[in-house]
Amino acid sequence: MSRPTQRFRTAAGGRIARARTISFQFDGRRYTGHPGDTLASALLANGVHFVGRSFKYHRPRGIMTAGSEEPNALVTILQGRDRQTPNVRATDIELCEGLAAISQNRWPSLAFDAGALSGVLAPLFPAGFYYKTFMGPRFIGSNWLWPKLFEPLIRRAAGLGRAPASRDPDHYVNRYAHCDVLVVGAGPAGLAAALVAAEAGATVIVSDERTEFGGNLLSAFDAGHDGDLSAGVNAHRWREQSLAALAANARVTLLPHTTVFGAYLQNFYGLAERLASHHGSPPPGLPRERLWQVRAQEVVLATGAIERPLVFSGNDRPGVMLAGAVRSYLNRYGVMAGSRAVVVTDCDTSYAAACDLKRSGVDVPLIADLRSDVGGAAIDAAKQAGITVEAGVNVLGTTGRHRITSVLMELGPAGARERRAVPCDLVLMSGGWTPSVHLYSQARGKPSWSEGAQAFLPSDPVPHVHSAGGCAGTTDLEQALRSGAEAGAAAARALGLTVSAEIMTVADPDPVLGSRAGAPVMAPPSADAFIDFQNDVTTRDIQLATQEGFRSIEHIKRYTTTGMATDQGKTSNHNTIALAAGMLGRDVAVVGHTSYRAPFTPVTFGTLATTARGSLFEPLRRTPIDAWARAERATFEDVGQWQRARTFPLRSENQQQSIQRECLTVRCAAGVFDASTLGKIEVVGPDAATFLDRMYLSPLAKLAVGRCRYALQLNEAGFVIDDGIVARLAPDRFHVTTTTGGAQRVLTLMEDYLQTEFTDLTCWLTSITEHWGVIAVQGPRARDILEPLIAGLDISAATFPHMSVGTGEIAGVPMRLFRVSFTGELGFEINVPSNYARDIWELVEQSAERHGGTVYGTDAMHLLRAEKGYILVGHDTDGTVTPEDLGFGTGAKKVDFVGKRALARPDMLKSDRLHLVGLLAEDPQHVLEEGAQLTQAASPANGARADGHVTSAYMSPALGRSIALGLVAGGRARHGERLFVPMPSGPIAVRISTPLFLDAKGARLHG
Amino acid sequence: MAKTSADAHLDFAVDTTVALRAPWEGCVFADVPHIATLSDGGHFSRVVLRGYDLAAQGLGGVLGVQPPIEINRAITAGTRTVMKLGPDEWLILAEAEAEIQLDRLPAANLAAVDVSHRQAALSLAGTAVEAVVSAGCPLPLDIASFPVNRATRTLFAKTEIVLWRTAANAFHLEVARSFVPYLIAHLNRAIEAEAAIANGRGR
Amino acid sequence: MLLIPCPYCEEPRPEIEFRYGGEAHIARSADPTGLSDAALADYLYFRSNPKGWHYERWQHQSGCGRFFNAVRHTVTDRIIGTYKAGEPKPDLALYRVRAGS
Amino acid sequence: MRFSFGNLLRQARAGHTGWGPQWRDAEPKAAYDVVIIGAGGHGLATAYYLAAEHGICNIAVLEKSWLGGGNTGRNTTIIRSNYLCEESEALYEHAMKLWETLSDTLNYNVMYSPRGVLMLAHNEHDIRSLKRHIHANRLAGIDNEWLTAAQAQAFCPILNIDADLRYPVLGAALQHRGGVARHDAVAWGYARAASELGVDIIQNCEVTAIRRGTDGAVEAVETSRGRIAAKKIGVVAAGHTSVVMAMAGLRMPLESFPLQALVSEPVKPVMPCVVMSNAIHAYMSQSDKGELVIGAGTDAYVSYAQAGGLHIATHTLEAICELFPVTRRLKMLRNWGGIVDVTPDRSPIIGLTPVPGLFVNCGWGTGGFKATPGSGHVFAATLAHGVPHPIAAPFTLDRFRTGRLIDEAAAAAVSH
Ligand SMILES: Cc1cc2nc3c(=O)[nH]c(=O)nc-3n(C[C@H](O)[C@H](O)[C@H](O)COP(=O)(O)OP(=O)(O)OC[C@H]3O[C@@H](n4cnc5c(N)ncnc54)[C@H](O)[C@@H]3O)c2cc1C
Ligand SMILES: NC(=O)c1ccc[n+]([C@@H]2O[C@H](COP(=O)([O-])OP(=O)(O)OC[C@H]3O[C@@H](n4cnc5c(N)ncnc54)[C@H](O)[C@@H]3O)[C@@H](O)[C@H]2O)c1
Ligand SMILES: Cc1cc2nc3c(=O)[nH]c(=O)nc-3n(C[C@H](O)[C@H](O)[C@H](O)COP(=O)(O)O)c2cc1C
Ligand SMILES: [Zn+2]
Repeated sequence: MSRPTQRFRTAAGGRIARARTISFQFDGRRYTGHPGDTLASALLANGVHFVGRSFKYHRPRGIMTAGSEEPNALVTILQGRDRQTPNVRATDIELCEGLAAISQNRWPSLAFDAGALSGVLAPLFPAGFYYKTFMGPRFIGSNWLWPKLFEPLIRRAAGLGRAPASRDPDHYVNRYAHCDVLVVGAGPAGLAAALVAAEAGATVIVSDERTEFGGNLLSAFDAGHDGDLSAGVNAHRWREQSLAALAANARVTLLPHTTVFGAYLQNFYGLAERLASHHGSPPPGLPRERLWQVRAQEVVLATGAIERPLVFSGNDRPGVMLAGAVRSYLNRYGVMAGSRAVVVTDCDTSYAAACDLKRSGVDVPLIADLRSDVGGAAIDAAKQAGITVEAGVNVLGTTGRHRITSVLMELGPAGARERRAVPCDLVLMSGGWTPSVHLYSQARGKPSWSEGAQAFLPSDPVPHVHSAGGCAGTTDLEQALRSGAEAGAAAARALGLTVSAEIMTVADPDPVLGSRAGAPVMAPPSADAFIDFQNDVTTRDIQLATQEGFRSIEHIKRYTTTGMATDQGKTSNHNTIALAAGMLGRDVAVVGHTSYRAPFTPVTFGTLATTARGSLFEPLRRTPIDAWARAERATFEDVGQWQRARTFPLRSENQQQSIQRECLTVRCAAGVFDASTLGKIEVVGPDAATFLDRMYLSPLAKLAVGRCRYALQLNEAGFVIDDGIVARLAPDRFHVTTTTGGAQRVLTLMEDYLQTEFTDLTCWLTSITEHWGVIAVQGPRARDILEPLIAGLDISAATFPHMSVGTGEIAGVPMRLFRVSFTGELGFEINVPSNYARDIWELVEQSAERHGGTVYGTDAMHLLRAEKGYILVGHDTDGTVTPEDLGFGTGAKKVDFVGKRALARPDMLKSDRLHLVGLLAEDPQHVLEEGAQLTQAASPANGARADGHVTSAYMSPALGRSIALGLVAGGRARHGERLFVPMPSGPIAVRISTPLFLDAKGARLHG
Repeated sequence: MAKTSADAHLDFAVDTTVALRAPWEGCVFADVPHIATLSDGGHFSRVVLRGYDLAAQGLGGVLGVQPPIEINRAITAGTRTVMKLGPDEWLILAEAEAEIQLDRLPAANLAAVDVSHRQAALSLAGTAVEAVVSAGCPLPLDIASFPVNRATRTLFAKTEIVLWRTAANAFHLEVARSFVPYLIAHLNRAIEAEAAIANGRGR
Repeated sequence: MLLIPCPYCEEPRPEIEFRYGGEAHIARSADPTGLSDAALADYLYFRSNPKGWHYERWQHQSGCGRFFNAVRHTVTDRIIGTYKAGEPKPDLALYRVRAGS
Repeated sequence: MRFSFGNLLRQARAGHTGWGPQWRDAEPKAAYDVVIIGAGGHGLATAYYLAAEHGICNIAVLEKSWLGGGNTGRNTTIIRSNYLCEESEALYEHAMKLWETLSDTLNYNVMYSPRGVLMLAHNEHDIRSLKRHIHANRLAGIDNEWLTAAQAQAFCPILNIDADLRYPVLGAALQHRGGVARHDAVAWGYARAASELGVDIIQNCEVTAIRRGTDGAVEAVETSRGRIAAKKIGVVAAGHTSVVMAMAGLRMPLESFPLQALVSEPVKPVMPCVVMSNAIHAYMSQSDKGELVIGAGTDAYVSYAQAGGLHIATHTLEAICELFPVTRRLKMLRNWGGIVDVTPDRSPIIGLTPVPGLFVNCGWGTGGFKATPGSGHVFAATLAHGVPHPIAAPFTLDRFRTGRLIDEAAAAAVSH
């Protein structure tokens, strides 16, 4: 295939580096461009306009703009196999070596697209057509054909690009930043603001979404040093000087390639910085994008204005472009977007573009101004350049298949109107400018309609936010600079700084801008006069919406989908509002605008997710003993952020066998268990006992030093939320444990009561969860295992009975020892400082092995405690369970405690509440399923009420049969009763029993 | 004098078979010239002191360093540092597991809890430390807002940390034991990214 | 993300360091057993949930750890003041004068 | 004119000039039998069923802004009925049955699409909790089944089931009949059908006061468009319920929080169903237009700002990117918020109030879109007869006094 040359590149000028040539691909064809090009400018340089298909009708579309407002030129970028990015604006992407892009939303190819059929059927598909059909036929039922037939068809036709098939190999990073002044947009207004604020001593961040700073100045004709300097410094030189001054200031951070995408509360802004997309082959390790989260004292919004398209029949053909964009391609990129250009306009700014084109040798046969009354400097300049200007023109349509070939218009004086088709390959259109008030509005400002500016402008002040330049409604360079400087000064003054800098006078390279557009001239409703280009919303759609009673602008938006495409209506919203106002016979001010929302332009998910990926997604907490368990090939389970050893299978064992062996060994000899994840709080102070007594159901005020007590914690509504052991180490010092998942919650709750309710009490809470590694030793041999290792504490049955606590040393390490049991066996929990826990564990484990013991994991722990009917909060309870439901008497404690009063509510006293019971399947080999329902009937009717459900179920090795715990309505009074677990495979009969399956007298416990 | 209930002293005369295992065991630390170096901060004895007007209670003598009056401040004397992290909360760090004689503290209206092993120290130094910490910490870290010897509890990504600026280009971070690998991985990533961006810019 | 002035740290800190604690000044009864069921329900569940100035509790959880109260407008989300737990509900008028609005 | 393919074809030829307004833009009358406050899906459905099933047509639906612009117009449209508590099961299943024929009932394509809703389990606790739901649902005759991780991935191929994920997918509960519907169409469809039956829908009409007679019963409302007398008033104001009820002197067990959602740029179909992960907080489906519709979390504090913090959205996208790694290079297109009214037990309040003639339907929190037809249906019956519809009966305001909470949230609570 021959390689097309850059036929439309100007001979000289522009900000591209002509010395280097870059090769790239579009839809498989090779082209060339230069550094400094965007994909769009390079395509245009090669004469390629037709780059995409529209969303709904699959109409051929070209490049319309030169910036982030582009609605049409969306492509998919491919960088190798793994880096595929859909829906990228060709106007935004910087050309780099090896760039490959493909067009979207077409099949089989861009030129021959089967989807274009929908364009032929367009009369059938006006706005909201899908609400009116695809429901029947009635006899099949309305819910059959839609999901099965029509919806899949519509889905296939919709969508734009394709999501990548593989995982993103790139990474993303985050950065919090703080500054005195954040300047958004580095056009003349933003640069002026930054200069003044920085000069005054503020720390400044300047961000612009484009590669180069300068905004509109970059698109202006550079007359060079020989331009007219009488009015001041050449604007391009001013830009360079200003940038140099900012770059040299250490207080200033310049962020090009960085879009400020969102304004949040109290001057908090979200910025997306593209770090790698402009590198052909990014340096290894370079993050693709970086999220900046900036908190600024003051903000200057200098985001400029966006040019409006005109609304006429056929305004969407490739080759119809915004006038300012054509000018930008010419002056900034050295590209003539066509060879014969017609200008269609209703404002003055497009005249400058016409003059620039003419000067570069492009044929400009006509400026067709829709206004009947034109005149002034801009017009004179064009005429002087030899361009024909016609006023009062009415554009009737355009021709051309994949590129515009002519504009049809009606022109001439009243009475002598003539129709003319003007051949061309480029149309410059301009309907005026819409100030970019997006961020101002996101910052909760309310833009209001200005009749003079014919635009919504920032009006009511937002604290610490200053709008300047085009986004505040200025129209020429002088105003932009002045308002920028003023905004910078205001920001500096608000910071208490003294402002000295003065902005020099700069010659406006666009002396012709000046006057603004009038009220937009709107074409009559037509099926191919496009308002929203990407979503194919036409004037007829807006008309249909108003005809159907959608009068609110928000309804019109949602019914027609105007403004809902990837460009969020940057080029269409104004025209929608103006058109709707006309149709509804209301003022634009009354119609209002739809709400502006973040992001300003779409932001990559990865950028927002930043580093939270894989191991950095969320902390994974491991105990001090974890490495040992991993080396032993334990299996693990997640509990909150923790990972806990679940089983320790021997080589030949499966999970189940491992659990059974671990349990039996504990009951016959002993087991060693890592309980380090248990939450622990040290409560210290003269009122510690009183405080704990108020926080727990169990009476704790009189707990003796050296003793522990099991304690249930309730919320104020009376439901069980946590449990643990409260141990008294000294009159004023307690060691309290919580569940693993509840550690933070319990501490917060206790702090809350201590700081805000029980302010009469003096004590303090300190989290000691991670200070202590906890090794539980449980089983008849537990004492034998520990005794040889321990010093300074007598743990004999007589001196250290069940529920004792004491301190001493283990292998020379200070320890807190608890005699507690969660298995029903003689048990101890050794607490040692965490950094010693691993080695102590090994000593204990070795000692246990000598006594026939084993290590065990959480699965065995769950089973062992169930044999004793001990509850697991969160497993057997779910936040709706009271202590009474669990069989804990609550009447004994007379003094108030958290949750006490709520237990006396009528519903808490009902006898049919769900009670904790034991459940024994009649088939002792059958293990019930946790969560299974319990019913009275073996085969309950659909919709039957359950009598309760199974909360825990195991095969008990000690009992040689299955056991279960459950919550059953009125269950405590129903021991012995038969219930059924209705399973898909058939009902399972069970008997209600006491939840205490083993050693009812507690002989083992007290051994 | 009423004797406090606190463990008489933190005494580390332990059996030689029992080794002290740091939570950063097995972790790799990033070290990038001209950006930052991450390393473990060494072992400390740590005590949380709770109570009101501690400074006024004349604890300086017992602790070997006068507790700061101003919140979110650290004061160092010799091998000891005291940070005031809350209106009634001080964290004492004593280098290399030196003994802190808790039993010499007055017991009334004061609570002392040993948390030596609850958390670990990391240290971060280099010219780009502010940028590196800003990858995860939402506080302003420029030297004016966060001067040397400012110390405060805050966040780094999804972990709570105590951040203490020890020099213009150095931070000491305290983090709960089980969060150590996560924090190290995160800081490593931030250092490497900062380096890659600096290189990318240079091009 | 809100910027919340902590009355203990005496400086504004980012919202993510804090934990929200619901409406302020809903005091627990000194003798809850004396409450009627309706009064208990009021204490437990019923909230003013106003569209306007809201007195609310926050804890500087990943900071100084203290609970305190804030006065925030639930439409603008502006915080005009914070004060320590236990201090009386401040007069809104005072704040407006101080805030100059 | 009826909506049908035939009429669409005929109108295509006539340039679509024949379609009339979908609802009358009514002027308020002096008095109505029933005034509904709030023209969201629930309020409009209530009006429709009052007119269609109870013959009460002298109704006004008052809307402070534009109809359907509240949470109805800003939700992620997930529909399912696999709730845990028997009371909730009955309510949401009632709604589900109505969804299945709703397009036909309203003659408006609401695009109810039973694409299947997957709820992921990431740990043992999730598994237990989802299985408990499945067993309870089966007993109630509601479809809900357990899938292994591999089966879940077969159902949703872009789901990441790698074992080394920080929160691995250990399985999922699937409700086949669950899915999504077009939110706007629901509001507009009910509005059109109600308007046709004579209901006055009055937009830009904010209720500012509720007037009560000497007997304490409601008499009228004051609005931004004048006084409107009413024999009965139904408050269906979602996030603003506390504000409206305060006009009648009532405090509510409600807090209003900003809940966020976001959409990606549209892409060709990649997401065949709805996936929800409660544990790491992410919800995703794909709309007919191609955007990925993603539910984010609530901000921590009470607010009426219909906007929320950036950290909430980023937190959600972290989870989305981990669960669906192919989305990492896609882009967020728009992010918005709604105001949800949340009750202490996360179940709605439907029924009578201590004020005679004043009825309330609120507290749907983050999940009431799915209930829209059912909620309107039972609330209409409650309003018409002055006694709660049997399905609505457990959802009283009084349950907060007696302690008979219907705690859907607690049942999913994580502890231990
Ligand atoms: C981001 C988000 C995602 C959600 N996702 C889901 C989901 O996936 N599935 C699901 O089932 N649910 C979801 N929900 C919840 C669901 O949207 C709501 O529960 C449901 O739409 C509520 O409907 P409604 O008609 O009661 O309220 P709304 O649609 O909010 O209607 C209430 C109306 O009352 C009006 N009003 C208020 N005050 C006054 C007054 N004084 N005078 C007149 N009018 C007044 C309001 O303007 C509003 O239009 C989500 C909500 C949000 C915000
Ligand atoms: N308003 C008009 O009628 C009009 C028309 C044509 C040209 N101009 C000229 O335009 C200039 C106006 O100066 P100005 O500084 O106000 O605007 P500008 O358009 O020159 O600069 C705005 C800059 O902000 C950037 N930007 C916008 N939104 C952003 C975001 N969210 N994040 C990051 N960057 C963002 C843009 O990329 C651009 O570089 C003057 O020279 C004027 O003569 C004005
Ligand atoms: C299911 C669903 C899909 C949406 N899809 C789009 C979309 O494709 N493009 C768009 O701009 N907005 C989309 N929106 C968001 C709306 O534009 C709008 O943000 C939302 O209704 C809230 O209204 P507000 O932003 O005007 O306050 C969607 C909203 C919902 C609920
Ligand atoms: Zn604080």
